[in-house]
Amino acid sequence: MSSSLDTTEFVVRTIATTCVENEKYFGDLDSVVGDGDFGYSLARGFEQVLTQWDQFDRDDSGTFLLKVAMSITSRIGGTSGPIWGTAFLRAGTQLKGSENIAVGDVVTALRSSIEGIKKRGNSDVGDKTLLDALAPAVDALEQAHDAGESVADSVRAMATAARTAAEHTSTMQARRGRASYSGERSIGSADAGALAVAVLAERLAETWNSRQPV
Amino acid sequence: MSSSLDTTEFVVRTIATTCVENEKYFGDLDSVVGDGDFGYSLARGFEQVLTQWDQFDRDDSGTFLLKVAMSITSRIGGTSGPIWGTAFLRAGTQLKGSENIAVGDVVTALRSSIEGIKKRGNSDVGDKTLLDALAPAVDALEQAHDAGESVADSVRAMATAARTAAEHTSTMQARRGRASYSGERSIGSADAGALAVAVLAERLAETWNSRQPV
Amino acid sequence: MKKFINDPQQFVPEMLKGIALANPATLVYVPKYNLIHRADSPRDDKVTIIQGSGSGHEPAHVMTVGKGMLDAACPGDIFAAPPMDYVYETTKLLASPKGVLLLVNNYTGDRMAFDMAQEMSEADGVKVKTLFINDDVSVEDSTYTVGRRGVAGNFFVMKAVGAAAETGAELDELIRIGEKVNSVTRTMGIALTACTPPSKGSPLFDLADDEIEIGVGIHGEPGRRRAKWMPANEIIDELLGAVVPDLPFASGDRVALMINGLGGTPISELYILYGIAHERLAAQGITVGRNYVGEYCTSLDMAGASLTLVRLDDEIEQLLEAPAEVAVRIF
Amino acid sequence: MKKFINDPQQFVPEMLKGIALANPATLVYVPKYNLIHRADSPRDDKVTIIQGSGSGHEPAHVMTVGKGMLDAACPGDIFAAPPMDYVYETTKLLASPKGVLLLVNNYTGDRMAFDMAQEMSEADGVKVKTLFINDDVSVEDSTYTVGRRGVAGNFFVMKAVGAAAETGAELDELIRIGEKVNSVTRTMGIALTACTPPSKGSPLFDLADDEIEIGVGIHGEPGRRRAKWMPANEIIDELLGAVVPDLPFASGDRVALMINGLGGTPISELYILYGIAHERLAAQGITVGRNYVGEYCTSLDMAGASLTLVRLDDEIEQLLEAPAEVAVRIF
Ligand SMILES: Nc1ncnc2c1ncn2[C@@H]1O[C@H](COP(=O)(O)OP(=O)(O)O)[C@@H](O)[C@H]1O
Ligand SMILES: Nc1ncnc2c1ncn2[C@@H]1O[C@H](COP(=O)(O)OP(=O)(O)O)[C@@H](O)[C@H]1O
Ligand SMILES: [Mg+2]
Ligand SMILES: [Mg+2]
Ligand SMILES: [Mg+2]
Ligand SMILES: [Mg+2]
Repeated sequence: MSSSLDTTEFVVRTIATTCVENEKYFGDLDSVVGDGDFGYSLARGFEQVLTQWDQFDRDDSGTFLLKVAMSITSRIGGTSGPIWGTAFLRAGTQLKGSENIAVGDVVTALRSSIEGIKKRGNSDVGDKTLLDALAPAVDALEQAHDAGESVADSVRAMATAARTAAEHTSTMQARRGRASYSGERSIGSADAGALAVAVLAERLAETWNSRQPV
Repeated sequence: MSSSLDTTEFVVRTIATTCVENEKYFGDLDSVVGDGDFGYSLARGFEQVLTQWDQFDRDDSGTFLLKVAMSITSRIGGTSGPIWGTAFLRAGTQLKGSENIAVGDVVTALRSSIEGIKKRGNSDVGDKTLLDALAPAVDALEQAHDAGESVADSVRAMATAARTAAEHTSTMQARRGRASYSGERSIGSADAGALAVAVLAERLAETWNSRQPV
Repeated sequence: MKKFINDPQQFVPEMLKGIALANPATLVYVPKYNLIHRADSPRDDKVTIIQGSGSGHEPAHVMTVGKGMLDAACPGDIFAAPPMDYVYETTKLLASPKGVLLLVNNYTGDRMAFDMAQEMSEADGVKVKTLFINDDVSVEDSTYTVGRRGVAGNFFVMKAVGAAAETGAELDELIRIGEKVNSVTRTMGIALTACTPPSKGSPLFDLADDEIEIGVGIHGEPGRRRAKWMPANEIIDELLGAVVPDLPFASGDRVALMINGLGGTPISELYILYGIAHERLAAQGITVGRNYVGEYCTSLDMAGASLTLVRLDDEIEQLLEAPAEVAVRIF
Repeated sequence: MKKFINDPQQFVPEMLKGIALANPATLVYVPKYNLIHRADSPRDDKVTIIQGSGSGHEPAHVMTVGKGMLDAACPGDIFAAPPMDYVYETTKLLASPKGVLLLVNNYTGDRMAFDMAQEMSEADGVKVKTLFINDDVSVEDSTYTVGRRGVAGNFFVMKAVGAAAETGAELDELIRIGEKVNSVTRTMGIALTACTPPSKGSPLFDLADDEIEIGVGIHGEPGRRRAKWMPANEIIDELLGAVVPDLPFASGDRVALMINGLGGTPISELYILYGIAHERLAAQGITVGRNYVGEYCTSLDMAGASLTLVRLDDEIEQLLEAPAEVAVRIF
């Protein structure tokens, strides 16, 4: 159903433009205990996604996401390339062939992304990575939807959970990624990837009603 | 006459200690349009003079000055090594064998130093070097003495002339030495070597009466 | 930020182009994959050696492509591991029937990109093995970290396998040699200043005028601890105090000693450090058999240095001695 | 000031000691005269080549002592020409019956020290000639200045006479070659930051965050003018705009192109500059026959670079191509 594809395009475009706009902010976040390239990597990668936008296959949402994943993998380096590429790849694979995507399908797809990231990164919730924002965010999305809230309100709930969880990572000690080298010195600042997830979810929540509801 | 040698020793020691004490100041002066090593060079050289102090031949004032010249030449590099070495060499040669040194002899010796510097540096009064303080200072010393002033007052007159002339170099454009590379940008700051001559002459004038008059 | 750049986004491509223009007869540049490779690679009679890693560590690794060293380097952006595609395409393009050896400094992003590329290349039928380098003693190796980082010591692994590959050694033999060299190589670094990534435009972290960072990473990651500036003698004591007991190096050992500049430190200061380290080691009965003083693996314009020790044996020493002709020419 | 030093006064001796410890078989260090000389010098069948100059320009010249280059270097303190005694004693110690060639960068202090030392050595019966190097186009040569400065282009003179001396060339022949190379060599430099001499402890001059100094000297002397920061393309235009018309270099010329780092600039940026310069020259019909990218003549930790062009002919090119084994080892 084309309205599913529209929504997928809206979500990806929002992610892409938000990453491009936040290049400096994300980079500064990664400077605290990282190497400062996180914003640059995402911005260059999603810039390319936007450039290639019209050429992506649009058979269905899943196929579209797979093409986005390939574009990301071909341009984003660092840790983020494989991590974000895997996330889109898994979501795409999960949704491939589905015509009519419900919130439950999205939750399943995102859970698949999370599993992919864990495997790719040899990491888990609790290691102070973007997983620590993404996992609770997906849980919140599911709960809100199950409680009968509208899609827009469910996305809002997801954003709120992402923000809370992302901020909470500042109390954690990093056990994966570059920040883990800093040991105890990683405590006190939030994880760049987790905060990026919060920013993206918030942007989706803010702009959700500016478009046709699913 | 040992009182001549005493005076010579007093003068050299005053020069040496003043150069060591002003290492930083002289270096900063040479940073403006130079390379900042003037203070370091003089300080290391005169430090060595003070270390070797007791070993210098003391047959007469001239011999003593020649030994000081050799010590300087063996340790001071840059432009200052040859320039200051030549100055002491010429003065020593001039005074060698003299037992009883009058102010007139000192003027002759200093004039010989000035000629030596000019030859060694291929430079002249007006090129914005230490010559622009030294030459008028020696003239003032001679005039004051000829006018019947005491040695102490003559030295005071020399110091005053050196200071005035040194400050005046800030209006000049450098035509010799490293400062000449700066062309017109050398105008506006006084020459480091000229100011050093003024500082040394002033210190001599200030301390002159603290010792046995000649 | 004052650098010799036009556009931060063109930093890496313009640098690679410069390298290629300076070495027209020996190197080929493939802009699409940030790839610099030897003009005579791949060869049927030689394992192809490829190293990736982020940019900003020059001369590592793009300037160490050449006879006796790497066949190719396909760096990512500044401090970012190459996209997996670059590694995969490079591997495909330069595959030799004798195989491909991927040299990887042990970082999360690099590991993932090379793992994925290896899997994909193997699916294409290419014989590929990967060797991870992790010489940095400043990071503890535990299940709660991603393990030690690969830093300037990667030079010795690269040099040894490069020399062996030139003589026709098989892929498994190169793995053996590389692992052996890596296992006897230890490094630690100290930063005097932070580096400034071109796209960030300001220093990556703040170091006060009297502060230094001990155990710093080559991406400006914080190290073991921050300390007050100390004289060169004490710096060497800090570095040797961490590096020597780690292997441990012991009296009677013959070692290679590298003092590596991090980009903004002049070679005069590196030789001051070298002299102190050489004498301290001699006092412990450790003989410096080979020495390396200069820039091997930098962190952009960071003022700082690292010290690497390699325990030598006849095999390693011979491989380090073998001639190499690399793209970066100093004299 | 954060540097790897113990004591500013020991900067030069400790560096020289490090160099000597790193090259025990090939170099000899005589602390009394800051002297580093080849272990196999002097030789009866080879003119001895000695270069002085102040310290702070490393690798020039103490790290360029070796086969095919210098026989000895006897530097002064940081940025200070050596005391005359150092030059005189070095000349005496290393005198060859074929003569001694003194290479001198054209500065007042250096000229005087070497002139005096030459006079004294000649009085001792040593055959000595002196060659002045003055490749810096940023300084006007007039009766009102001391003439142009010797900067990074001194490398080419040193390399050419070093190669010729190794083949047994006579002193007069070396003078001819050196003067010829100097006459076709032109350099100009740009500073992004000031350098910090160890004994001063603070930057030698003030450059604002967006300012650069065009035509800077290698002792941090001010240059032609101060300008706002500009992109690498424009920097190269400035440098070529001064260097090319000066000789002039013209369409059809074959040149050596050197991009020399001033101490605090990473080699990545130098290759960016190289690529731009190479292409700009090609567009003017000037072919880069040989290239040199790296640090040859620095100014302590100054961030900056200089560009040197040498017009090649067969003789010069062959001498530049000849092998040399110098103390500074990068790979
Ligand atoms: N092993 C991992 N698994 C999942 N996410 C990770 C892992 N390591 C790092 N991350 C995430 O990636 C972010 C950093 O990305 P990036 O700057 O591209 O990595 P780097 O520069 O360290 O290679 C971190 O803030 C964290 O959220
Ligand atoms: N040709 C010259 N003749 C006489 N004095 C000179 C000459 N050139 C420079 N000087 C003096 O020397 C001073 C600088 O000394 P120094 O710092 O040792 O020289 P540099 O570092 O330029 O070799 C100048 O301030 C000037 O007074
Ligand atoms: Mg990062
Ligand atoms: Mg000076
Ligand atoms: Mg990175
Ligand atoms: Mg000087």
